[in-house]
Amino acid sequence: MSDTTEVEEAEGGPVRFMQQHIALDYVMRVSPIATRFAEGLHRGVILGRRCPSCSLVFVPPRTFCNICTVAMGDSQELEVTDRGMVTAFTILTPIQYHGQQERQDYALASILLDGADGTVGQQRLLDLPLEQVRTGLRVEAVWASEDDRRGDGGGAMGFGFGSAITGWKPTGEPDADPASYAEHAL
Amino acid sequence: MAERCAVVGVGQTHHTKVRDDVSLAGLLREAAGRALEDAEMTWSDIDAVVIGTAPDTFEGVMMPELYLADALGASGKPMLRVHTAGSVGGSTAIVASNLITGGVRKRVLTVAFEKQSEGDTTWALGGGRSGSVGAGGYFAPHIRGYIDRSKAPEYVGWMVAVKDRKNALLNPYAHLKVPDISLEMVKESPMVWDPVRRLESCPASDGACAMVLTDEAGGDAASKPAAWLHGTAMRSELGQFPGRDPISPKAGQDCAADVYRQAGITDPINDVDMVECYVPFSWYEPMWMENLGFAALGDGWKLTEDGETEIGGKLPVNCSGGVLSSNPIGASGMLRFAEAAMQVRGTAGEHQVPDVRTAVGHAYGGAAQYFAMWVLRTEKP
Amino acid sequence: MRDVAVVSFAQAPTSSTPVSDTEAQMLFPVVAEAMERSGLRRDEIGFTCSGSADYLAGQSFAFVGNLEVTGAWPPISESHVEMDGAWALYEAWVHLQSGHVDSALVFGSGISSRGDLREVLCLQNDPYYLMPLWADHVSLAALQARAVLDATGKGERDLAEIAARCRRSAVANPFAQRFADVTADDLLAEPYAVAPLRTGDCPPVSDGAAAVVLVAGDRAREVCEHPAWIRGLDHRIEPHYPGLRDLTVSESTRLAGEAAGVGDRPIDVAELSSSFSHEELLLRAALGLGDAVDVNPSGGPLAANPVMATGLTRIGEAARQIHDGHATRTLGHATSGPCLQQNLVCVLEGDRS
Amino acid sequence: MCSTAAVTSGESTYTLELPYRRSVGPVVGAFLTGLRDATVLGSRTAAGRVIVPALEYDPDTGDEVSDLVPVGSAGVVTTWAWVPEPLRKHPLDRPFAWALVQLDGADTSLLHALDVGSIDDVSTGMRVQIRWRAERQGHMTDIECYEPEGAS
Repeated sequence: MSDTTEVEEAEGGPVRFMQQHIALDYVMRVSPIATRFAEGLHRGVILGRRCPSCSLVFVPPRTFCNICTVAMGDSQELEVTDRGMVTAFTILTPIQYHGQQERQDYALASILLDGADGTVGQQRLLDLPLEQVRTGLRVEAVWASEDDRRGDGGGAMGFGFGSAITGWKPTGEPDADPASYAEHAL
Repeated sequence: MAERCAVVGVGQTHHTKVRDDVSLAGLLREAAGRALEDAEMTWSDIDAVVIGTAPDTFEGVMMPELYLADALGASGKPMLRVHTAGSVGGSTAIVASNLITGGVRKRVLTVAFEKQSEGDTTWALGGGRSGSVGAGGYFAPHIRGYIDRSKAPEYVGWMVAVKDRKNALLNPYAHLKVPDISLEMVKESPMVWDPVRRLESCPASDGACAMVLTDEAGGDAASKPAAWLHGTAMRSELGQFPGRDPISPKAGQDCAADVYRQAGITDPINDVDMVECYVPFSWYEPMWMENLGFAALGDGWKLTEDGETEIGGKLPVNCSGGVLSSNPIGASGMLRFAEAAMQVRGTAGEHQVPDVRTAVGHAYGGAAQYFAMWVLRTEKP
Repeated sequence: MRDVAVVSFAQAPTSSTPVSDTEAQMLFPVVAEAMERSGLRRDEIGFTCSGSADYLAGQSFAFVGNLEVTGAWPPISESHVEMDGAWALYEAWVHLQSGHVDSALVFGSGISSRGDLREVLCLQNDPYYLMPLWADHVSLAALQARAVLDATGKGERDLAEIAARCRRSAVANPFAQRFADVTADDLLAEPYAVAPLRTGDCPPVSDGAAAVVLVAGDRAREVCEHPAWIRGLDHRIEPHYPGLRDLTVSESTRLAGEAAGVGDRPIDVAELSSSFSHEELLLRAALGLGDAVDVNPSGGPLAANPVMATGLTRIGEAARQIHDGHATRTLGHATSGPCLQQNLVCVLEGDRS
Repeated sequence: MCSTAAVTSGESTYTLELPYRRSVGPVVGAFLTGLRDATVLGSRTAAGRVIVPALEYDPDTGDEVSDLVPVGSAGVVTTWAWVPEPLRKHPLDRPFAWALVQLDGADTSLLHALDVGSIDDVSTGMRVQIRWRAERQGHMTDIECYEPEGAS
């Protein structure tokens, strides 16, 4: 709240600004599917669902296939591995803003898990110099200790790995063939 | 289209980082007042108001059209509020035009705005969480994908930045002006979201844009030239699914194909005289050139490299300086649509392209998943 | 104007136990049901339009998540209003008027229970004069209620009679959230929320969604036995600040109702977005609805108030009366903003035999 | 900022929180400056209506208005509502009334809290006055509340 407003006011000039602090509390009730996914993460397992119509495997799982608009229930559930490949990435210099906790450059990647058909975006890459980040890189999940493996409540856009997976590190395998991720530019 | 529609008034604010001399209402009224003046109309001539803005969290006012109703002379009139993410300014103009083409209203004022300085857009884009990557962080992988796919030389992105920043010097309303802009400067500017450099990125702006749209009688009666509407299209696609191509999204291709079909455009590069498209990061110029059918897939960057997208080139792109120079997010799409109108009407001043008969306005938003376009001409459809 | 009909309607059951699903999860079965009832395939839908609000979801761009339920692949022609779904219906109807397309899917949704609605809706107020006071929507409604009671000579019992009737009507509505065989005396025993409004005069906090399919021309008769034709549709807004307005009337409702031709012939059933008891008095007067008009047989917003879907639900309920052959001329109403600032009126008619 | 607590018992809570710094422009600015000086300003429209609080436009026509005039700091309650249980963000932390008050010389009514002991102490048509806050900064809350005329 240290800005020109108070100075100007102290001088008795015209009021030009109004400070307003808006804080609204929200309670997100975690949906059954997110709870089930979080329970899987706690056990170190990544769950997905296969669309009964188009057979695509969605991770995190969804209650309906957004392409076919058909429901996907518990019977469509399956486990996928915690390994995959980087299909897209960026290296960020964090912009500083109210509430930002990032300070250092870091890499975020989209990861296509083996056995899944869609990528998981905005994943942190670990244990690798930033200049070596590349598409096709084979990675595996770095799991948090069991006590720290919590899912998240998600929001309008869905839910993710929460605190269960802290990031992804190289497996040391040879890079994936570009053709294998050509359809996963996201 | 059932009824013809004409753009007879265009107005915008001076876009800057902080418009700290006006209230929210004052910002919109500045643009709307100029559009009315340009149309030689007053508030009472207007039948309906359509406004658009990006997320309400940017200004911290929920559904601000309620507070802004009487500020825009809408008392006793219909008022609509559109929100389609970054494409909203374009979608808003299209909704306004539908009121005319549908024969529902005769004179419509449409306004789009953003006052980014009131709050914190990076924060708001991140849903209020730490670690928000901002729009640049989201789109950077798509841009990298385009460069990898097209084998475009690195300097093409710098060239777009230089061209748009030079165009901005011709536009009195533009926000970011870098008088001595050069390839070297762009190249030396810091990398923000690899491969996007600072000078290849859009600023955050306060600003508003407004237009007055009328039916055929209104267009005929206007004392200044009218820009006649020949087509509008909106397309949306899912943000993420297996097999999606976010680099040249099908929604963008379909949107262009639809609007060209309406306007009878069969050979876009030759049939269109200028295009104002939504380029928040330099590489989106070649990406959209391909997506909108002005170049074959993989060849968009050659238009830029050959100077064809400059004023005086084969297809001038973003003569106003574009989103790279002014980015009041909610208004950015409408500014594209308005620039197309100004070019057709011959009112673009120093950034006027000579003899524009057909102009295209374009906006996109979300995860490159929302698209809005229109085609304007000097001649009636 | 081009003939356009509501051919199907679906809504989510509202509940006092907030749903745990995301908005999209809540919408999915509703949209699927409206589509199924319309008999149209997804690829036959020419335009899709939705209404929702980021601040209800507590997230910027929340509506983007709702696009998922449309199966927007291949891409669709689509738009969104940050308004009640009733205005999405208006935008779709306008789009159909231009002749580009012949059918439209419309939906509205909101999860009000996520935040404190009385705080969240304060952000609708002008940022300089009202917002700093946190003058919540119940308080503002109560100011209007007092003005109405003062002007009409009616009393709190009259309000309770309205609320009790809505609660009783809602017993027959499987989608209602608050329903009971209550009397005005029962409700007069409840405490004030903000006087003169008692808790029973105020709507419940509801999560919900509604979806409607519109079809133009003869095709509507092919897919629907009793299409509900939109014979009049208009909306108007008034100055924002309540102290600028005559709160004893709803001028924007009157203007919209006149433009929609409400008074041309008798209305059988009116579904009004009267979230607070006194608003029914204002709206009846503004629309010229006499005692013969059946108002809110669904129970109305006092039985379930899924903000951002409440208005579209009213139009859907009004259409359903025609689909079911119970009425020939009905009215759906939607409102937005403090003290009925903005109002939409939709007049629906069945085919005359 | 927004802090997402860990998921516990099927719920996660978060606070959507951000400071805004609003530029108020010449007319809202003049009104707020007036409040700091313990004066209420109205805007006089071309039709002669005095709008309080001042707006930079005529709410009926949209026409620009720049003629600002002071109005009284006392007036008449045009309508009111009684809040038996204030919300945490309301201006007063004890039961109070909201009141729309037509200040002397104004043609419209200004909303604020009215500090009275009980619902029986408030009525339409009663005269009230502004209770100014001692420390004023150019904000709507420079008006602490209304109080019955002649109080304090």
